[in-house]
Amino acid sequence: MSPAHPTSARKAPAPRKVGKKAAKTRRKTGAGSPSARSADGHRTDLLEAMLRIRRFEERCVELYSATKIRGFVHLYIGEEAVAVGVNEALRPEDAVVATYREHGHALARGITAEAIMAEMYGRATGCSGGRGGSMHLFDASRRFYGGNAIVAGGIPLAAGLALADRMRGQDRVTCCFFGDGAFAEGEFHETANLAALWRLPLLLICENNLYAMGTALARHEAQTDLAMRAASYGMVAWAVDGMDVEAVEQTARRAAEAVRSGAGPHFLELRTYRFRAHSMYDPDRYRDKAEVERWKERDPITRLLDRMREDGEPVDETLAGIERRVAAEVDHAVEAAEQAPEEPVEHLLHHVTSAAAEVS
Amino acid sequence: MSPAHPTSARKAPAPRKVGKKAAKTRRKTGAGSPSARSADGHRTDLLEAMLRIRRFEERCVELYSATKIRGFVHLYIGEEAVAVGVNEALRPEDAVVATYREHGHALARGITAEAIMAEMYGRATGCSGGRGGSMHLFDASRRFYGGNAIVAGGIPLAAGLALADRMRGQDRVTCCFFGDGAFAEGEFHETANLAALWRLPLLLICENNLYAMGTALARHEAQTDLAMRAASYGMVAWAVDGMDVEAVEQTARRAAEAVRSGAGPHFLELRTYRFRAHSMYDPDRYRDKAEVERWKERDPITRLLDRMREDGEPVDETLAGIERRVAAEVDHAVEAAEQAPEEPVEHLLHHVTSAAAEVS
Amino acid sequence: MGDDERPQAVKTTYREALREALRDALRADDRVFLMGEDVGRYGGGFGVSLGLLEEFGPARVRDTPLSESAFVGAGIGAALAGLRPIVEIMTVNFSLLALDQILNNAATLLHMSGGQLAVPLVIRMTTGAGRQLGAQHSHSLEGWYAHIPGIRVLAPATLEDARHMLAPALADPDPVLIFEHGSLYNVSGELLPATAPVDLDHASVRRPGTDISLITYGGSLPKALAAADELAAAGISAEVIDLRTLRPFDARTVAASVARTHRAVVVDEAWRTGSFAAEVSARIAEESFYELDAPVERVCSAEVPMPYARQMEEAALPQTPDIVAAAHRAVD
Amino acid sequence: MGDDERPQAVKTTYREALREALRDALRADDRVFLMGEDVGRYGGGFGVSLGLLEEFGPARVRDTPLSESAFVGAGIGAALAGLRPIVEIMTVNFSLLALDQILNNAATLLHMSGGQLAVPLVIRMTTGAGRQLGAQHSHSLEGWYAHIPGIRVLAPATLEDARHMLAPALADPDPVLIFEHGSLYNVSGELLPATAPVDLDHASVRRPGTDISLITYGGSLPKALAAADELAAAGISAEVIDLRTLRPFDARTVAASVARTHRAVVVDEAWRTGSFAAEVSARIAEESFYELDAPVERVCSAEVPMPYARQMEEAALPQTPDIVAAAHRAVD
Ligand SMILES: Cc1ncc(C[n+]2csc(CCOP(=O)(O)OP(=O)(O)O)c2C)c(N)n1
Ligand SMILES: Cc1ncc(C[n+]2csc(CCOP(=O)(O)OP(=O)(O)O)c2C)c(N)n1
Ligand SMILES: [Mg+2]
Ligand SMILES: [Mg+2]
Repeated sequence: MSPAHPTSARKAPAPRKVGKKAAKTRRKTGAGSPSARSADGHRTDLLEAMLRIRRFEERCVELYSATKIRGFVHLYIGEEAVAVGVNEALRPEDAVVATYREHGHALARGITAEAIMAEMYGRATGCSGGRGGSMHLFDASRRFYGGNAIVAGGIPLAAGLALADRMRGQDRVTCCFFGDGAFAEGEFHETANLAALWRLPLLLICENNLYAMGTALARHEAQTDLAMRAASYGMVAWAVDGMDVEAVEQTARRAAEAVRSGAGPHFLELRTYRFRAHSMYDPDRYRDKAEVERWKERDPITRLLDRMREDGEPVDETLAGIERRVAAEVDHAVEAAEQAPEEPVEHLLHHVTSAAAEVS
Repeated sequence: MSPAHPTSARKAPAPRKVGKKAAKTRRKTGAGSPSARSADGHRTDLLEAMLRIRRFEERCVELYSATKIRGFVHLYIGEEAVAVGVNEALRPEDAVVATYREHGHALARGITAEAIMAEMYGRATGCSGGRGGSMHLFDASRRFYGGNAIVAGGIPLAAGLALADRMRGQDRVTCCFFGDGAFAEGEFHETANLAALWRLPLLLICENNLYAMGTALARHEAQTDLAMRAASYGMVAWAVDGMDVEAVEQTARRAAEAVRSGAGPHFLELRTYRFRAHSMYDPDRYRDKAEVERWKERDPITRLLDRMREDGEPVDETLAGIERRVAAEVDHAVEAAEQAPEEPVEHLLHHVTSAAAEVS
Repeated sequence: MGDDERPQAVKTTYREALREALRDALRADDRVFLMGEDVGRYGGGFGVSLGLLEEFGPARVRDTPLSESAFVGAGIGAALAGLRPIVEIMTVNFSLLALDQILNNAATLLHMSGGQLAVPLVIRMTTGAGRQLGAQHSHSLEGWYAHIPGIRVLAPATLEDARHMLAPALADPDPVLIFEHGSLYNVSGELLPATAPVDLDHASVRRPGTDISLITYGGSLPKALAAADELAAAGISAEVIDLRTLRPFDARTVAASVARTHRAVVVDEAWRTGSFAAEVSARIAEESFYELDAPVERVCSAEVPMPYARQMEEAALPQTPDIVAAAHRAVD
Repeated sequence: MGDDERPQAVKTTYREALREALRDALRADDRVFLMGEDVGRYGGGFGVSLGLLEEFGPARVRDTPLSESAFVGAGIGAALAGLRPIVEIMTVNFSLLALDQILNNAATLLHMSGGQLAVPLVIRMTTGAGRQLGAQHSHSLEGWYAHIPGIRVLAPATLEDARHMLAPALADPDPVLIFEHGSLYNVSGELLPATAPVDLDHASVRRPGTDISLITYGGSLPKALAAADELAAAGISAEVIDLRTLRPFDARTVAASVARTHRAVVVDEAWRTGSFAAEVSARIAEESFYELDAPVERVCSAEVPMPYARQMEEAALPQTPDIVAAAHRAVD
């Protein structure tokens, strides 16, 4: 009767799963504390995943200045440990719902720099066919459901994805990212209650970067301990250092496993910080420069590098290799986007409905 | 420039303030526990206020069957202690925002049975000029701001009334009634945060009657301890036996005084029960008859009477007097409504804007 | 069914017809479930889903908290995941709280994702006035929804449509909104078994006529038919068009009717300014300009928040005499 | 000012004009305050309120949490209590989250209370597309608001209106919504001091003409004026009407123009079906039926969630050449 749904029709390729083996080992031994040695390359993988986001976005800044990319663009620089660490806890069959600040989530999930860059160029080869732009990255094959530019607007959607899993008895996790600002929206509240009430397999990831645009947490939340607030709904809720990718990974794994095993929704508050302005339009007048500098000392990439160095890992060589690979990836993405075709305007009315066109 | 606002322009008559002297005495002595003796008639006043609501609504049932009253009508029978007890804590200059189940609040606030009955008859003499009906009772002179039929829709409004007081440094309280069902709405959450963040002089009164229409509390709230949930916003929150009018009064007084003195919003969860169906259309299939009967044993009117008897007060005579007075009031209200004029349909477009009519 | 077996008409109501459609859908496809406030134990705010909880259980007939945005959004997510949710919003008046989800997610995801994400969601809600429910419970906002590309908007006005629109709505890969007028639930009549699936793309001529087209939908259809009766008595042959689907708007059926009658009255319970009737009127004047012998008339609600008082509400709403009068103006 | 003192024109932008209007209002009346997301420390999502926090302090320039329903509702409550709140909703796209408050409370309380409760509230928001912001950030929904009885809907399209509409809006005892088109903020020009208060009841003829009326508002006004230039070059004299106020809709000024030109093109950035342009088109055809020499043309957005890609967005939006083409169709 109704056509097969894209997500079920297409075969899902594996998301970029860094250090799968390493993760398994750690899980088996019960180790995996942030300070544990990692001789097996897992840290290298985390490092690479974070650097991919960092370098990709640094290029975005240039391309935005060159007006190659338009619209609203929100950078994730400084917050990379969150997307990368959480992604470690997810499986290919899990679902992800993100925000307008989602380059990091998309890259971590395995959407290629090429597909994302083409999207930001508005090209037909983009991961949303050029219809979405920076704020609306999608990949049905990876169960990556956006890219939502209405603050908190993706949260109910994530509950619905989780509800479907629960109704069909599938042990999948839906992972929903949102900011501290979203916490104040009614939609967060309604969904938190619904998820806890129905014990939905939902992993709520609150990226608390201390600001909603120019409004500091304490000026938008009466109770700034967000994990505590979330717990009051009857969900398990933990706060984590969002600048420590290994801590994020470890906690996300525990939470995702609990969700998967039927323990109901879990909430993680990731304490993090954006190093750049809110968007490309934001002159960043509302923050103390010193505050930004203090947070930069906790740069998740530097931090992981330092830890690796402390543990005697051969960092410099590794790093050089990663930087080379990532730069090549980003270069390639830009070149491909430059070459990629624009969709012809004759296609304007495509994808309004699933049928070719509307009657009348 | 702009015309004077009705609320500021009109002189506010005192709301029906039962037992003012008694209240003062109790406050002075610090007594006022539910079991304290009341030789001064205060209990009699509480009793009369509750019975007025009860008898008024019983008559509404008859009039609804006789199709004298139409639309949606929601009865408060069983919950009288809440409106009556809370009203004791309020002053004439305070504001009240209520729901569609607001006959009790309106009567307790001093709107006459006559004005309310005329409103339900849709007559021009009604407290909303016949424009509102049962769900939309208003009285600007008593700062009674409705009567809101969108669940939780009045809560943000109440915050705004409180904000105005705070901005002008007025030590007034805005008291907002809403149900347990409203707790799940985003608007409750947004307003609770806003009120706590801005320390608004707001008294939030959650009438937890265990049902939102046919949906029991535990099927709509993940965490059924609503006072605890409210406290998580950083507000003071207490749960009270909503079937005990003296307990309600006492707690409401403490809360209102705290709010008035600048301690920020307070939340009271009043545990109560509606003896009747949700509305006149509701066949009440979702509740156990035995449950209803158990709650009827806690009838707030009987309970107060029993306590008075225990304390040796001359109840029977008092009661007879009250019943007579209240019956006369209700009779009079019905007669007046029957006689009252309908507004001519030529006035249809009145009160759409403050100007006489719209251009075009 | 053999040629000589005559289809059995059954006596039913609009409410029962809707319920039967739900029951059918729940039986036919286990991806289908019903979700909304009080759809289960209460039986639906207007009694439409009475008995379905008992038959299908609480997982598939799901009472929700009062959280319109969350449960509509959850419906969208469940649809994305391959289920076929039917979400009931108790009335259109509360749908404003979920409008962001409907416009910014349900209607938009397919497009934003470049065609990857379809949202096979059905949302039902009660609409309209006429029962003295006052200013917050009497809206007719289906015209707003008909403004949104990416969704289909249905307004069943007959027992047939109440009974048979749901299945094709569920078969639609995109979001479908169904507006049930509150004054129709108790309408009763004879219902024949469906012979062909209901066509969700086209308006229907409910009564043919030659002198004037009365164009309407939903709760106003009975009023338009009554007006046609009165007009017939006055010697005016009115054609009555039931739009049935507000989006996509079947301008062709309307234009064909106007090409026959050269005059039109549009009846819509919404406030006149910015009503869906404005779109219909504009389209007729734009596309049938040279066919029209008189200006198009609109019969809509007065521009006033709906008053509670009986005489006021009656005066505010489009009534049969208003339609008759408008038709006379157009014909004279 | 003496008779011989010529008023000084100042060079300004639409954004600065809005800011000056806010500053004036905050200075003139201490009941006035500004409230919304990031109006304070950030200076407003589009920089309109930059500097006002410093001048008026955090009590009167009030940053809110992301809680559109709550802070719009709080604005209504504060207005009920006698203050004069100006609430900024960052964009119309987010206003859906507050629509229930606007429709069911702000627009309705006066009526429901039988005239007791006026709501002297001003709500400002950015509207429109054209900056490649995609499907969730490009809506033009002011037509929906114009459907609601009880509120006034303004769309300042010029520096003058940006500068001078706020004061009479604040003087209105009822709710006023002001839609600022995002593409106008950087428009700069010379602004003369106000001579008379802006009239919020009437449309304005921005350019007189005799052959055709181009009727528009807000962000489409510059496009219509450009089209009029092009048409003039082709020998067609186009009159350009700026509606300015969508509700109450000044049908008389429009009818008077059509009585002169006998042809009309309505330009509106909303999706065509159910746009405010539909109302305008319908009203012209209904009220100026015998004046019209050609069908009214509508130039609106394509019925598609706004695509991000530049060429797609340009194709979706009404452009000057589309207006010119429509005018030619009407005139030929
Ligand atoms: C409903 C809604 N309101 C306002 C906005 C404008 N806006 C975009 S991002 C943002 C701040 C969000 O902050 P947060 O949730 O903390 O996420 P962050 O940007 O810090 O990652 C605002 C106000 C929006 N997009 N949606
Ligand atoms: C936003 C909204 N959704 C749904 C309804 C329909 N409705 C009216 S009352 C009600 C139940 C409310 O329950 P609660 O808040 O506990 O108040 P109670 O009726 O028990 O006093 C519902 C669902 C409504 N009026 N508004
Ligand atoms: Mg943030
Ligand atoms: Mg309740």
